[in-house]
Amino acid sequence: MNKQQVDIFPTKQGDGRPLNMEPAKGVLSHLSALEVRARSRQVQPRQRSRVEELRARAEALTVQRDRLKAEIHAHKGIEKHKTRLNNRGAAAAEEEMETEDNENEQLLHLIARVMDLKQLLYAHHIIGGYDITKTRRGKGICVTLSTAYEGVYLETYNMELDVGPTLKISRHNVPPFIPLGELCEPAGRQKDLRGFLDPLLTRLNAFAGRRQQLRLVKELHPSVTVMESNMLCSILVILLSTPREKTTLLCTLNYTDHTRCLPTGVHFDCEDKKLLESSKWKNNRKLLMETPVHKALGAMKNMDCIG
Amino acid sequence: MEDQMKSLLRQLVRRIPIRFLKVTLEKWGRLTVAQQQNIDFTQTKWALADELIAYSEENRLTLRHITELEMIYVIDNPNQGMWHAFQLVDPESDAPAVELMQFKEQFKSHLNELVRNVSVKMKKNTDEAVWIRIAWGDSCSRPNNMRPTYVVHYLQTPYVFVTRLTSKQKTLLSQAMIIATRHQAIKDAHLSGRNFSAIRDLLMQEYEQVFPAKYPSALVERNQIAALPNIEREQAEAEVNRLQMACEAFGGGKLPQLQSVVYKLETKFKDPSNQTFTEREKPFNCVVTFTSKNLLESLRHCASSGIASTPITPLLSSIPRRGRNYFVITDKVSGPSSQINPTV
Amino acid sequence: MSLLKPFSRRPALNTATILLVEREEEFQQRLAEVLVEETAVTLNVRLAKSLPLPFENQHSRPRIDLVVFIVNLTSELSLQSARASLKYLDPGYFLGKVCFMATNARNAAVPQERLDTLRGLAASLRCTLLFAEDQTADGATNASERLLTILKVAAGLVPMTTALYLSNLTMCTVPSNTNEVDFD
Amino acid sequence: MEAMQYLSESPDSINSSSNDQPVSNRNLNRSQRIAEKEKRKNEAEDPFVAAVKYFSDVEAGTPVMGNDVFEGNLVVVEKVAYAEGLPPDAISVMLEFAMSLRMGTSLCPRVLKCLIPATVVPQDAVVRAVAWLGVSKIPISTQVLFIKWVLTVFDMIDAKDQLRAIYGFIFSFVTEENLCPFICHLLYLLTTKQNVRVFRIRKLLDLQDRLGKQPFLLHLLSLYKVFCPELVTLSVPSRMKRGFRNHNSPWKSALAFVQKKNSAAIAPSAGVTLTIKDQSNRRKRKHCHLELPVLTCALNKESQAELSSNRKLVPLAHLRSFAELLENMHRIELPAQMGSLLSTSVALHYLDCVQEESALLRLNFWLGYTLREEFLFCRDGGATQNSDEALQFLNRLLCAHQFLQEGFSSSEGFLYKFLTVWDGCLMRPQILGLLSNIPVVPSYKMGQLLLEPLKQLYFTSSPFFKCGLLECLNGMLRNWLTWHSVYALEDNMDISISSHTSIYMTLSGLKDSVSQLVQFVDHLAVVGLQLESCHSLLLNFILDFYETVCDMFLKYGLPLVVLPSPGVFYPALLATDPVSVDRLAYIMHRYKVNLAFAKSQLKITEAFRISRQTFSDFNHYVVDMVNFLWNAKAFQSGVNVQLDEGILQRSKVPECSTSFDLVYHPAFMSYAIDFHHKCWPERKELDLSSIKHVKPWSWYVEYLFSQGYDGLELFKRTNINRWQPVKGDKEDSGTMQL
Repeated sequence: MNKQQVDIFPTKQGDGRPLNMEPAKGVLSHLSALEVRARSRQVQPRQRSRVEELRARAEALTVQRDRLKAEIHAHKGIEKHKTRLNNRGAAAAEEEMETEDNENEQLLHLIARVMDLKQLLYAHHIIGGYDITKTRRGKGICVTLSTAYEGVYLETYNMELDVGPTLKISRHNVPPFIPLGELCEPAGRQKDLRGFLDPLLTRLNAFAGRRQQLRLVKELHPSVTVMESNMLCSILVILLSTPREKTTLLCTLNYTDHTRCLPTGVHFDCEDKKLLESSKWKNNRKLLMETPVHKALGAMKNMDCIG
Repeated sequence: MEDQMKSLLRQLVRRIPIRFLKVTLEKWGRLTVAQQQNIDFTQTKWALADELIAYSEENRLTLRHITELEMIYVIDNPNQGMWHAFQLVDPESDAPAVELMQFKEQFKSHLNELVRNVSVKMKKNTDEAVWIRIAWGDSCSRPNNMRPTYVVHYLQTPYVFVTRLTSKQKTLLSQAMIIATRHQAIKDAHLSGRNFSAIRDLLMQEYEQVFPAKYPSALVERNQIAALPNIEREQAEAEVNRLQMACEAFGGGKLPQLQSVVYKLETKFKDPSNQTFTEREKPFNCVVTFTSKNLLESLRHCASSGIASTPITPLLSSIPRRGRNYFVITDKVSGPSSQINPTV
Repeated sequence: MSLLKPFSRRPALNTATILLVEREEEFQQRLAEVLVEETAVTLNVRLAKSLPLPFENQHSRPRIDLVVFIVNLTSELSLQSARASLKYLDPGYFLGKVCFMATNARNAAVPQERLDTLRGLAASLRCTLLFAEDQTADGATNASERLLTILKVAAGLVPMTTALYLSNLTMCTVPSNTNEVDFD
Repeated sequence: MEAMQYLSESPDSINSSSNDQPVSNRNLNRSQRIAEKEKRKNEAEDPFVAAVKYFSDVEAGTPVMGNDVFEGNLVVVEKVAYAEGLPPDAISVMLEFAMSLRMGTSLCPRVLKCLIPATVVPQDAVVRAVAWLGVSKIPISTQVLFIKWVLTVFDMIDAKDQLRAIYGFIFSFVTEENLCPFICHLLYLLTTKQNVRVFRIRKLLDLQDRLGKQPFLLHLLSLYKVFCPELVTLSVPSRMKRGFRNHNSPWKSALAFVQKKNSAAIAPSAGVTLTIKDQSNRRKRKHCHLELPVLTCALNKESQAELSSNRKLVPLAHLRSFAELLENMHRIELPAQMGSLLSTSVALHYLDCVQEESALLRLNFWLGYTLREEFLFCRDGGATQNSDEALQFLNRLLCAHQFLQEGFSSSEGFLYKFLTVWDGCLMRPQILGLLSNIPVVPSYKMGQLLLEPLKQLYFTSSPFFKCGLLECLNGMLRNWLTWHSVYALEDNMDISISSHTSIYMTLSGLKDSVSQLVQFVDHLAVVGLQLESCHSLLLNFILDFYETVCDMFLKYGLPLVVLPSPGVFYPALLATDPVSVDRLAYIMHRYKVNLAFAKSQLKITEAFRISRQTFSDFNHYVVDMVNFLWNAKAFQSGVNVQLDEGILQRSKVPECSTSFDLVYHPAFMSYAIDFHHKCWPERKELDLSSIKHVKPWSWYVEYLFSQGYDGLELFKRTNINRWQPVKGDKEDSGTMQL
């Protein structure tokens, strides 16, 4: 404790300098320092508690193992039951014979049924059914619409609907330029959920597709410059350069049909009109009309119509 | 004209903080590199403005260039002044087909029909947003560039964001807007605030929303506490539920920085202890305002930490759900419970 | 309504269990993390928002030696919920196995009355009232240290003392505000 | 009057943006080109001087519009001002120019904005300007701006005496609605005791009726109350919302810049920003007033020399040595911020010997307010409480306390409040340090103010806190006793504990307080040892305390002897470390001496009656101690410790009752063994009992003393009188009879 030798009292001759002494040094602050050190020493031997962690982990694992075992057992039971049902056909008469563990039978029945239903639901997903969850104790449902383009999954949109006398959208995260209202309006009145969801899904898919195309154009064709586009991706103006004629031409694609991801109108602009008259560019227009734009551009590049 | 430009430039210099001034000028790119270098940013705004004026005279810059500078600054820091949101309704059939070029010239021409002496400047931002700067004048006076109105619109979306708009100009603007965007009407969205991006994100739904789903959402994992072996939360699952509900109501992740909500109560005064008020026939009017740095996040925290009871009352949850921060609450004719009416 | 009982279960060897009840659930977590660093005894921390505790994990729950109500003085609710939770405790706990911990006592937003109410509550129940600096790390460490001191006694790990004895020494008292007059 | 007609002509707008006429903007460009030129050629012939000259003798009524010369000059001045600040004379010139409205009101704000003092602001300039406030027609906004400026540079004004002289005049502006807050602030800084007058108070009060309880009024009033409590009757709320705002915004950045630039020359505290008055913008600047302003009034030595010649008062800041202080004692001028007094020893010296208590009143007022606001009612819930400012501040305060060797009453009051909400860790060394400096607390208050909170903290905290608290209480006791021995007046036992907190207390009162304190600590000690199972560090602090207690009579002349209770005595006696035992022995020795002295006194006067009980207790202790250490008759007297034989038997020690003594005492065992080796190096097997024989025993005891256990030696000398080699290990303890 040599710290307490620090002089507690100031130099008595009054020099104008601010007092430069640390009164808090000394026994009291030294004690605090000691306390801190003691604490740090105490925290050090962490091993013991580490061991505990491991023990806890082991505990958890054993529990899990037991549960799995139980499940396996149940499965076995069900399989047995199923086979028995099958080879026994619908001979319900003998069922009374088996007096032993009757309620067990019931249980197995139920389990089997649940599993069948689960599988059904899964199948339903596979074939593109909607993924619907009940909310607010059945007063509402939540629909999940996942979009995809060329086998790539894109954004997922959700919607919460009130299933009252009429369908009502309570909330959603569908982008604002998709006219939800007018889609919901007719279907909502005669609670035709599919009639509402199907067109919506197609629109969303189309939109996602168009946006994906735009993205692909940007990254696959650096030579092509995108002059104009909009949020809905309903219009796309791109600048093409022709290597042979050494001119540039402006290509405008209109997607007026928002349910499709192919353009409804393609229009070229170029100073020398006869180039546009050429059959090659007629083909190009056709190509652009029928194939997704990034693919079309790829094809055109191969035919080196464009650079 | 000349000195209008000067005063505008002076005003700009006064408005823009020194630290932004440099970058803004660079973006503007109307000054030569040399000029930009020997600007001394330590001197007073006053002297600085003089210097800039001198340069712009050397470079023969006109008012339009200065307005350009202003737009650049405003687009980069939009969070100043009150922004109000409006909603376009009943689109025409060809509304979705509207594209920038035609919108531009339609809007300008219509506005010019309505008022002479108005100068409009449009600029499309990288995020598809169309920024419109309108300097209003009237039949006799030249456009006043000192107090321009700013309008932001995303084509094909029904939302329009406006700042610095007088009621007189409002009618004119909405006229032009309706026609240019092929809609039949425009109405107030009852959403306003200083933070532009917050308002935009709220209406355009550019924030993470959470929906009930079969599969455990990310929330649960995200909010798992680092489980030390011998710390046990007694009411853990209740907590998770609260959080789920809160996030469903207000959204997950970072939320738009909405800063205030106003409830205008026009309900009957009910208090057994106070007869005189309770007997009154006409509703008891009062205004309740919530303010916070980030209101939605604080509300969410209130709900998730159980300070506010769950399920969350529609009074709160309909702020994000309906994207508005001004509500009028009136008594339902049947039943005492108060409801929200989108009146006004 | 299930009372929480101090002696419902047999104590485990060289273990102590503390229950932290806090409405805001902010400070308790940090406290718990510091508390479990204690290595001399095996320490279990249970966190709750309020009482009663859910019936489900009654079996997994060890015997609780000390119940701590953390009251954030800046919120009236916090105090109220603590008060409401009290009635789910077996009277046995009030023989030195309950204590209150107040946070934010030095905050300007705290009305004097609330602090007095809390004091009154603690005093009327013969409980200890600790104050804690929840904002700083040191504050948390110190708070946990003090809780530990009480807990060890309450769990019977300190020879020659009992919870009742200690609480008699540290029991909160309501000051008659004579000091208000001569120091203001 | 010319000013008037120009009023009408020029639009009154702040930044003189009167450039809607082509004329003016032409001259603006020109002006700005002039500026350019200024920048280029670096003062061949100083244009600044010229500019200032221009402003000094520009005659009234010169037009502003299209006046290039004027514009140019102003730009020059502004440049200098914002670059390195204006010298005093320039300040006075410009101020005069602006306030006299020689060229219309429109310029006034612009000029004011550029009045950035480089070193100091001459007082007379300010006084003149204030005078102008009275006469000329300055728009109210400008007046406000001016007052704000004065507040901002207040501490750079070289002297305040003349300002104080026109206190009344300044006060007259209070009635002006818009000026009121700022005037109040200014008055607050200027007020001295003699300024407090009934009619002023009345004025303020009816203002308060008009404007409601405005914080600025409250603050001024509360300051008046501090000076003359008998005049101000209104009750000031214990917590005021917020003090005066900080008005330095227009100058802040520039001022800071300039000061940073020539901080080498002087270090003026940035105006009022450091005093207690800027509660409002604390959200931005935490602990704004915790950092003590450097005691300075922006004067460098040589200028001070000539100034002090023509001025009466000497700012405290100028005194460098105690000697200077002494010769200027009669004409000290206090700084605006009492806080700065804490930071220099001269100031503290001054405080120590000054008689008129206004300084102390102000200091206490400021201190109490600061402590309360910063540590009891924090805005941020104390998140930043451990910040260095806070620690620095408390350390300073602590220094001041220890320098004056007494506490301020305000800090005492603060401590009592703080203890009730303390977590026992926050700034522990500082708080305990301050606590040990509080003056004697009358015993009827002590329990509640001090002991209860401390008790609750003590028993729930770590042993280190326990030690700290004991140390603190020990210090407290020592201070009290010292005060007593200093202030005690023999004639009537009436002592004034400290000159500042004027508590008058009779000797009996003091004795009550002290004995209450000692008993309290004794209780803490006993239970503490029990809880911490005789923590040896704790034990040492306890013995520290008793080393103070046992000498109260002889050292400090307080006729009071309090013995430790068995709960302390026996743990110490049976401690496992020899030091504790030794210290106990020393303490018992001192008790013996004190009691002996008391007895001798008793023969002279009846004043110091020590109760019979004390003597008998002491005797029991001594007997036991001797029996334990020397006579190997542990646990036999059985007065304080009854030990049932069975237990002793169970310890399986052969004839345990007789074997325990200095040899077998756990604390000394090692010495015994060591001694044994030294004594009989040839012996293989260890036989400690052989030490107990007469001769080796005496050697052994001597050996122990030689190891530096003076306590034991002293104890032996005073308490063990007879030493009979014949009867072996039978010694008689020198007990005391009454």
